[in-house]
Amino acid sequence: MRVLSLTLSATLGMLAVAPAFAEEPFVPERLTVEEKIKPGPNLFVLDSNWAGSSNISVLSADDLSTKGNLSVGLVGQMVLSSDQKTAYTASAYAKRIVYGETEAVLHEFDVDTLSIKREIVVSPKFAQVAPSFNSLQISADDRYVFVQNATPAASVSVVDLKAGKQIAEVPTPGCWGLYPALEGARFSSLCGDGTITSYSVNEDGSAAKPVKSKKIFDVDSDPLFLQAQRAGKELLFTSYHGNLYRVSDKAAEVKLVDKFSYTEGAEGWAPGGFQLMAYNKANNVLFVAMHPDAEDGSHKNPAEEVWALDLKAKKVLYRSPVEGPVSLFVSSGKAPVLFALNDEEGEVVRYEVDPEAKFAAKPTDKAESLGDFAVLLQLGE
Amino acid sequence: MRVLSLTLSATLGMLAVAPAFAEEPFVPERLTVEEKIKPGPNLFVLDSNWAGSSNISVLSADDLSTKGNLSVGLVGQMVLSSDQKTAYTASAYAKRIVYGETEAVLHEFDVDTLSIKREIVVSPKFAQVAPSFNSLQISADDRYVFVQNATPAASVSVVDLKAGKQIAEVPTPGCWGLYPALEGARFSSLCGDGTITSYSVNEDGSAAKPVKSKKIFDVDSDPLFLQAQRAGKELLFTSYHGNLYRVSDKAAEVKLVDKFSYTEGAEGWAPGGFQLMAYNKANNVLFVAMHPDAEDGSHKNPAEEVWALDLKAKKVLYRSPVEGPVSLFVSSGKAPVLFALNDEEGEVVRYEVDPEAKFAAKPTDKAESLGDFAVLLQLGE
Amino acid sequence: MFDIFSKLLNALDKTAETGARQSARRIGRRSFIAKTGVVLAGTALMPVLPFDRSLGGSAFAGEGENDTDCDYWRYCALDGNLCNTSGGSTTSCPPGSEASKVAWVGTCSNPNDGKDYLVSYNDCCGKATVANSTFCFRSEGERPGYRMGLHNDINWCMANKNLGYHCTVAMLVGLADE
Amino acid sequence: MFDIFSKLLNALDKTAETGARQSARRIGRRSFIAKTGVVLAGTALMPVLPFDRSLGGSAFAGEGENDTDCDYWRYCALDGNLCNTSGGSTTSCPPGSEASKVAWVGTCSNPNDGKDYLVSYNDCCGKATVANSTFCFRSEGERPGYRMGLHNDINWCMANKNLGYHCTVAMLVGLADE
Repeated sequence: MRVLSLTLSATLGMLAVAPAFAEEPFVPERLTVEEKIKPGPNLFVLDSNWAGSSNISVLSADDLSTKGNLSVGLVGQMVLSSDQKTAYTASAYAKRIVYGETEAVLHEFDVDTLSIKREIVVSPKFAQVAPSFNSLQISADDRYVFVQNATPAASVSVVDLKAGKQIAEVPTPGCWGLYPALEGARFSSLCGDGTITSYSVNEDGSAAKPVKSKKIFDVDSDPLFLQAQRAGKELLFTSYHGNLYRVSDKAAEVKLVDKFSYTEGAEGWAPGGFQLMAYNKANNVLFVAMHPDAEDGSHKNPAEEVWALDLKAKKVLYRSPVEGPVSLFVSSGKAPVLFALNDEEGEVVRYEVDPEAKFAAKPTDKAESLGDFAVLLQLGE
Repeated sequence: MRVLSLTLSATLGMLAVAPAFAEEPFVPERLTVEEKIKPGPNLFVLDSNWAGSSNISVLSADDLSTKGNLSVGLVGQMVLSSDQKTAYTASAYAKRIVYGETEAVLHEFDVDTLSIKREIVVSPKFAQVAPSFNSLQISADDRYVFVQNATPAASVSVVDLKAGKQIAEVPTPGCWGLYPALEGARFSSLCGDGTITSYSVNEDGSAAKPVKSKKIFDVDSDPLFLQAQRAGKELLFTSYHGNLYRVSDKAAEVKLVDKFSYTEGAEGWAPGGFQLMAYNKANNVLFVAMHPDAEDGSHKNPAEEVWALDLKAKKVLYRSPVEGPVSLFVSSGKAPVLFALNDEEGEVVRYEVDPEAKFAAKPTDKAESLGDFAVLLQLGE
Repeated sequence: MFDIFSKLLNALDKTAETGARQSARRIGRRSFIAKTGVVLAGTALMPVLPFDRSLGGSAFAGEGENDTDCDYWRYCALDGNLCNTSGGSTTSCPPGSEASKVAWVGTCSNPNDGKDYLVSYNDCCGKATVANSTFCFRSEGERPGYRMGLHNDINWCMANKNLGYHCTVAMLVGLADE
Repeated sequence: MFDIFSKLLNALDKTAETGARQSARRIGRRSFIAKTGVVLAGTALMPVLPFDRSLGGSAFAGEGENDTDCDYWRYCALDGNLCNTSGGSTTSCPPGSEASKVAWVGTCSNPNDGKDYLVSYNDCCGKATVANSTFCFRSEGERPGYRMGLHNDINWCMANKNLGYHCTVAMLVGLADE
């Protein structure tokens, strides 16, 4: 550095020939780094990359303007802490990106500064799946993070955030998906025999004996989508065929509380997509991404309508037309704001929903070019 | 594995209930891996990725059908051995793809099998530049690979392929671009003062004193593009303004042999792009990517025409219309085949050139979707 | 046929209970599929049914069918880039890539003989996808990960050493028991 | 002004001769730019010329000009994604990214005062680009790497520890000596 400074001074000295005749000197601009993102609610859109950095766009939930991003590894997953100030991601890093030894990493990000607080290496069995709401979850008390693994045998890595490390790998044979309980280090998982199994982990990493429910759904005739929504003390699932399952995970043995069809009388319509349900707590209304001409294999089709279901009355309140989303998210308040993500176009549309108009959704903003494989949306209100 | 096999056998045993009534049994198909790519000349199209795996598509030079690909690290560069059976790439791998400690790697690929033969770690000073023909080169005897570095101070890593490791880093202050000499571990580089400097390295990694040429070009008034073409014992360069420089690097002191304008009388036309020249040896014809309405800053504009220059007569033979390429490559034979790459569309077009028709280029095939940042083409005949 | 697979898959998953930490990564669905195919053919379980040899080499493709088109019948549950547009074929991985050790399975109806075939979708691994390869996304009979062997949203290079997803092949490994 | 820069850049490059192996990575073009700016302003070298303060905070932007548009005058040699569409501003890196230690320079004409300004294009580093940020590609006065300080085809995060390219800012650091 010294060599350079001296050389520069000498060089500049030689050049110092221009006369000074300024009244106000020109003040060079200085480069700074923004400390924080703009305030207000955030919308996170995760674009999965299988040969490079997965990218999470952070948008303003008010107008979909860009606030910044998070860069993680291959096939990223994401979940927010309960106060939505911390984001956790799981992703994979191979030595040569697409070959060589792979590390799976849990990142802890501070949302306000979009910066990495911690990196915790987890089991390389980390499942490389399409971005999925229920593949990475956090316990109700924010202490444990659950990471879905597959080898293809299913298991779950349990990370103790207090200890800053993975404390257990819980085998979950034949079961898939992570549904944290309302308290403690407990989660449930959907099983291939139509049951739901509860797992819980102790502070020392030991696991309690799994508790299997009675058969809740039929995997062949009425399979459930993986995604669930938490509705108070219960979990909401939907089947491929438009049956809503209300399940209680209050006790270790999960129980089916209620089940009803919301597609009866709507010939050919079925739910579809990835993150296809969005539950609005304040109004007890569930939004579901729906497509027509349903058939075997159409369960990931983009939606042509979003249906607003009144969960108390168990009926469809309104069918709003939408532009091909596969994933939804809705705010929790009395005047819901709905976000719908179209993965083919990498577009997210913001809708304002009018509770006085049967929860019809009206588009207000659109953000484009959010990625090629963006199917995960999260809102930090 | 034993547990599984036993379990499977038991399971299958239980299921063995269907009667056998077949005349010819169904023979399950088996998965294999192709050993070699299809024969024939190859066209390599390098798509640079700055946050993931850079990708080299390997196409048939006959019909642009896909033969396979090579996957390397960030901001890849590529060069072929003189027999075109081995491809060398340089690229970067950071621990967390876009952050963390970076390794730069020289890969040696067997072209026939598209598989990695060796990986040689080189200096992390490896320059992360747009794919550039003269940023990674190989010595005439195929023994040394030269890798362009920048910190931003320029230097060159010299890899001895016999030793299988980097043996030297040659400082090349103020100079850029790699132009291997006709023999030995020698290369030249273009310098910011308008000279061309020759560097040579000994087997033990020591470097000879660099030999600077006289001033050959004016960096301000007639800057040279980085790309050169080897024409026999000389190197061809073009300036932004359409002057062709013929340079001899036979002796250690590089000399300007000839210089002429090929744009005189063609108001507003100028060369532009990345790999904007392609020299056909058999006919001593140079193809240049040309755009109209040239102005300061237009030197990377996509071409609207490719001009065929007769280097002996120093005149333009034909101006063929093209679809916006920034990079060209041409075969070496009497009936030239020209390839033109449009980076915005990721499209390569194959042209047959008719020597009887003043080297007019006629499109025969097109391959699409070859990447977002594909500006490097190489032909293995 | 889901029942058969659920049993097989449960058998697979059972190993997780006894040795998830050390052994699960080495459990190959490729060997599972191979075994299934062999056992099924050898013991005349399911797939030993006649098919018309007169169709010759293209026994499973009808006239005018294009196996580089996503509509091709074998691709009824394929989510991925076709290997036959990546330098390989419908049943072979491109040069320089590796076959996945595990796979998912679809049950697709062949319009040429009216039969339902079990199709093993293996991924080829260790390279990025080929830039202009054809991406297909069909999900007939597809299920979430609780029926892992029918799940197509996951990288089936998962049991290989090199995890990069390159492309997907579609092999006929049996006839479905209807 | 190319002469000035060529001298400065040669001075920079000289260090490579004496200590390329160990020290070159630590030579910051950022500190070079900062020093240049300070020295120039402090010793009344070049950029100490009057400009119209009445334009206030937007002294360098005219009415109706849009600094998220590639046509904006400061971007005359910018090749990259605009930081002001990535969560930062025209002169600030987005949260969570790092400023590059080195930069390239353009000379752009401000249509509002008719003057030519030296613009430092710094990259922000350590993250991938923002998916829907605006990519600009202009090359006025741009030169290949033999005039490194004018070269825009290279990742200017090169002297940072974290090399990932995130976005590019455009700072006015001086007035060009015409």
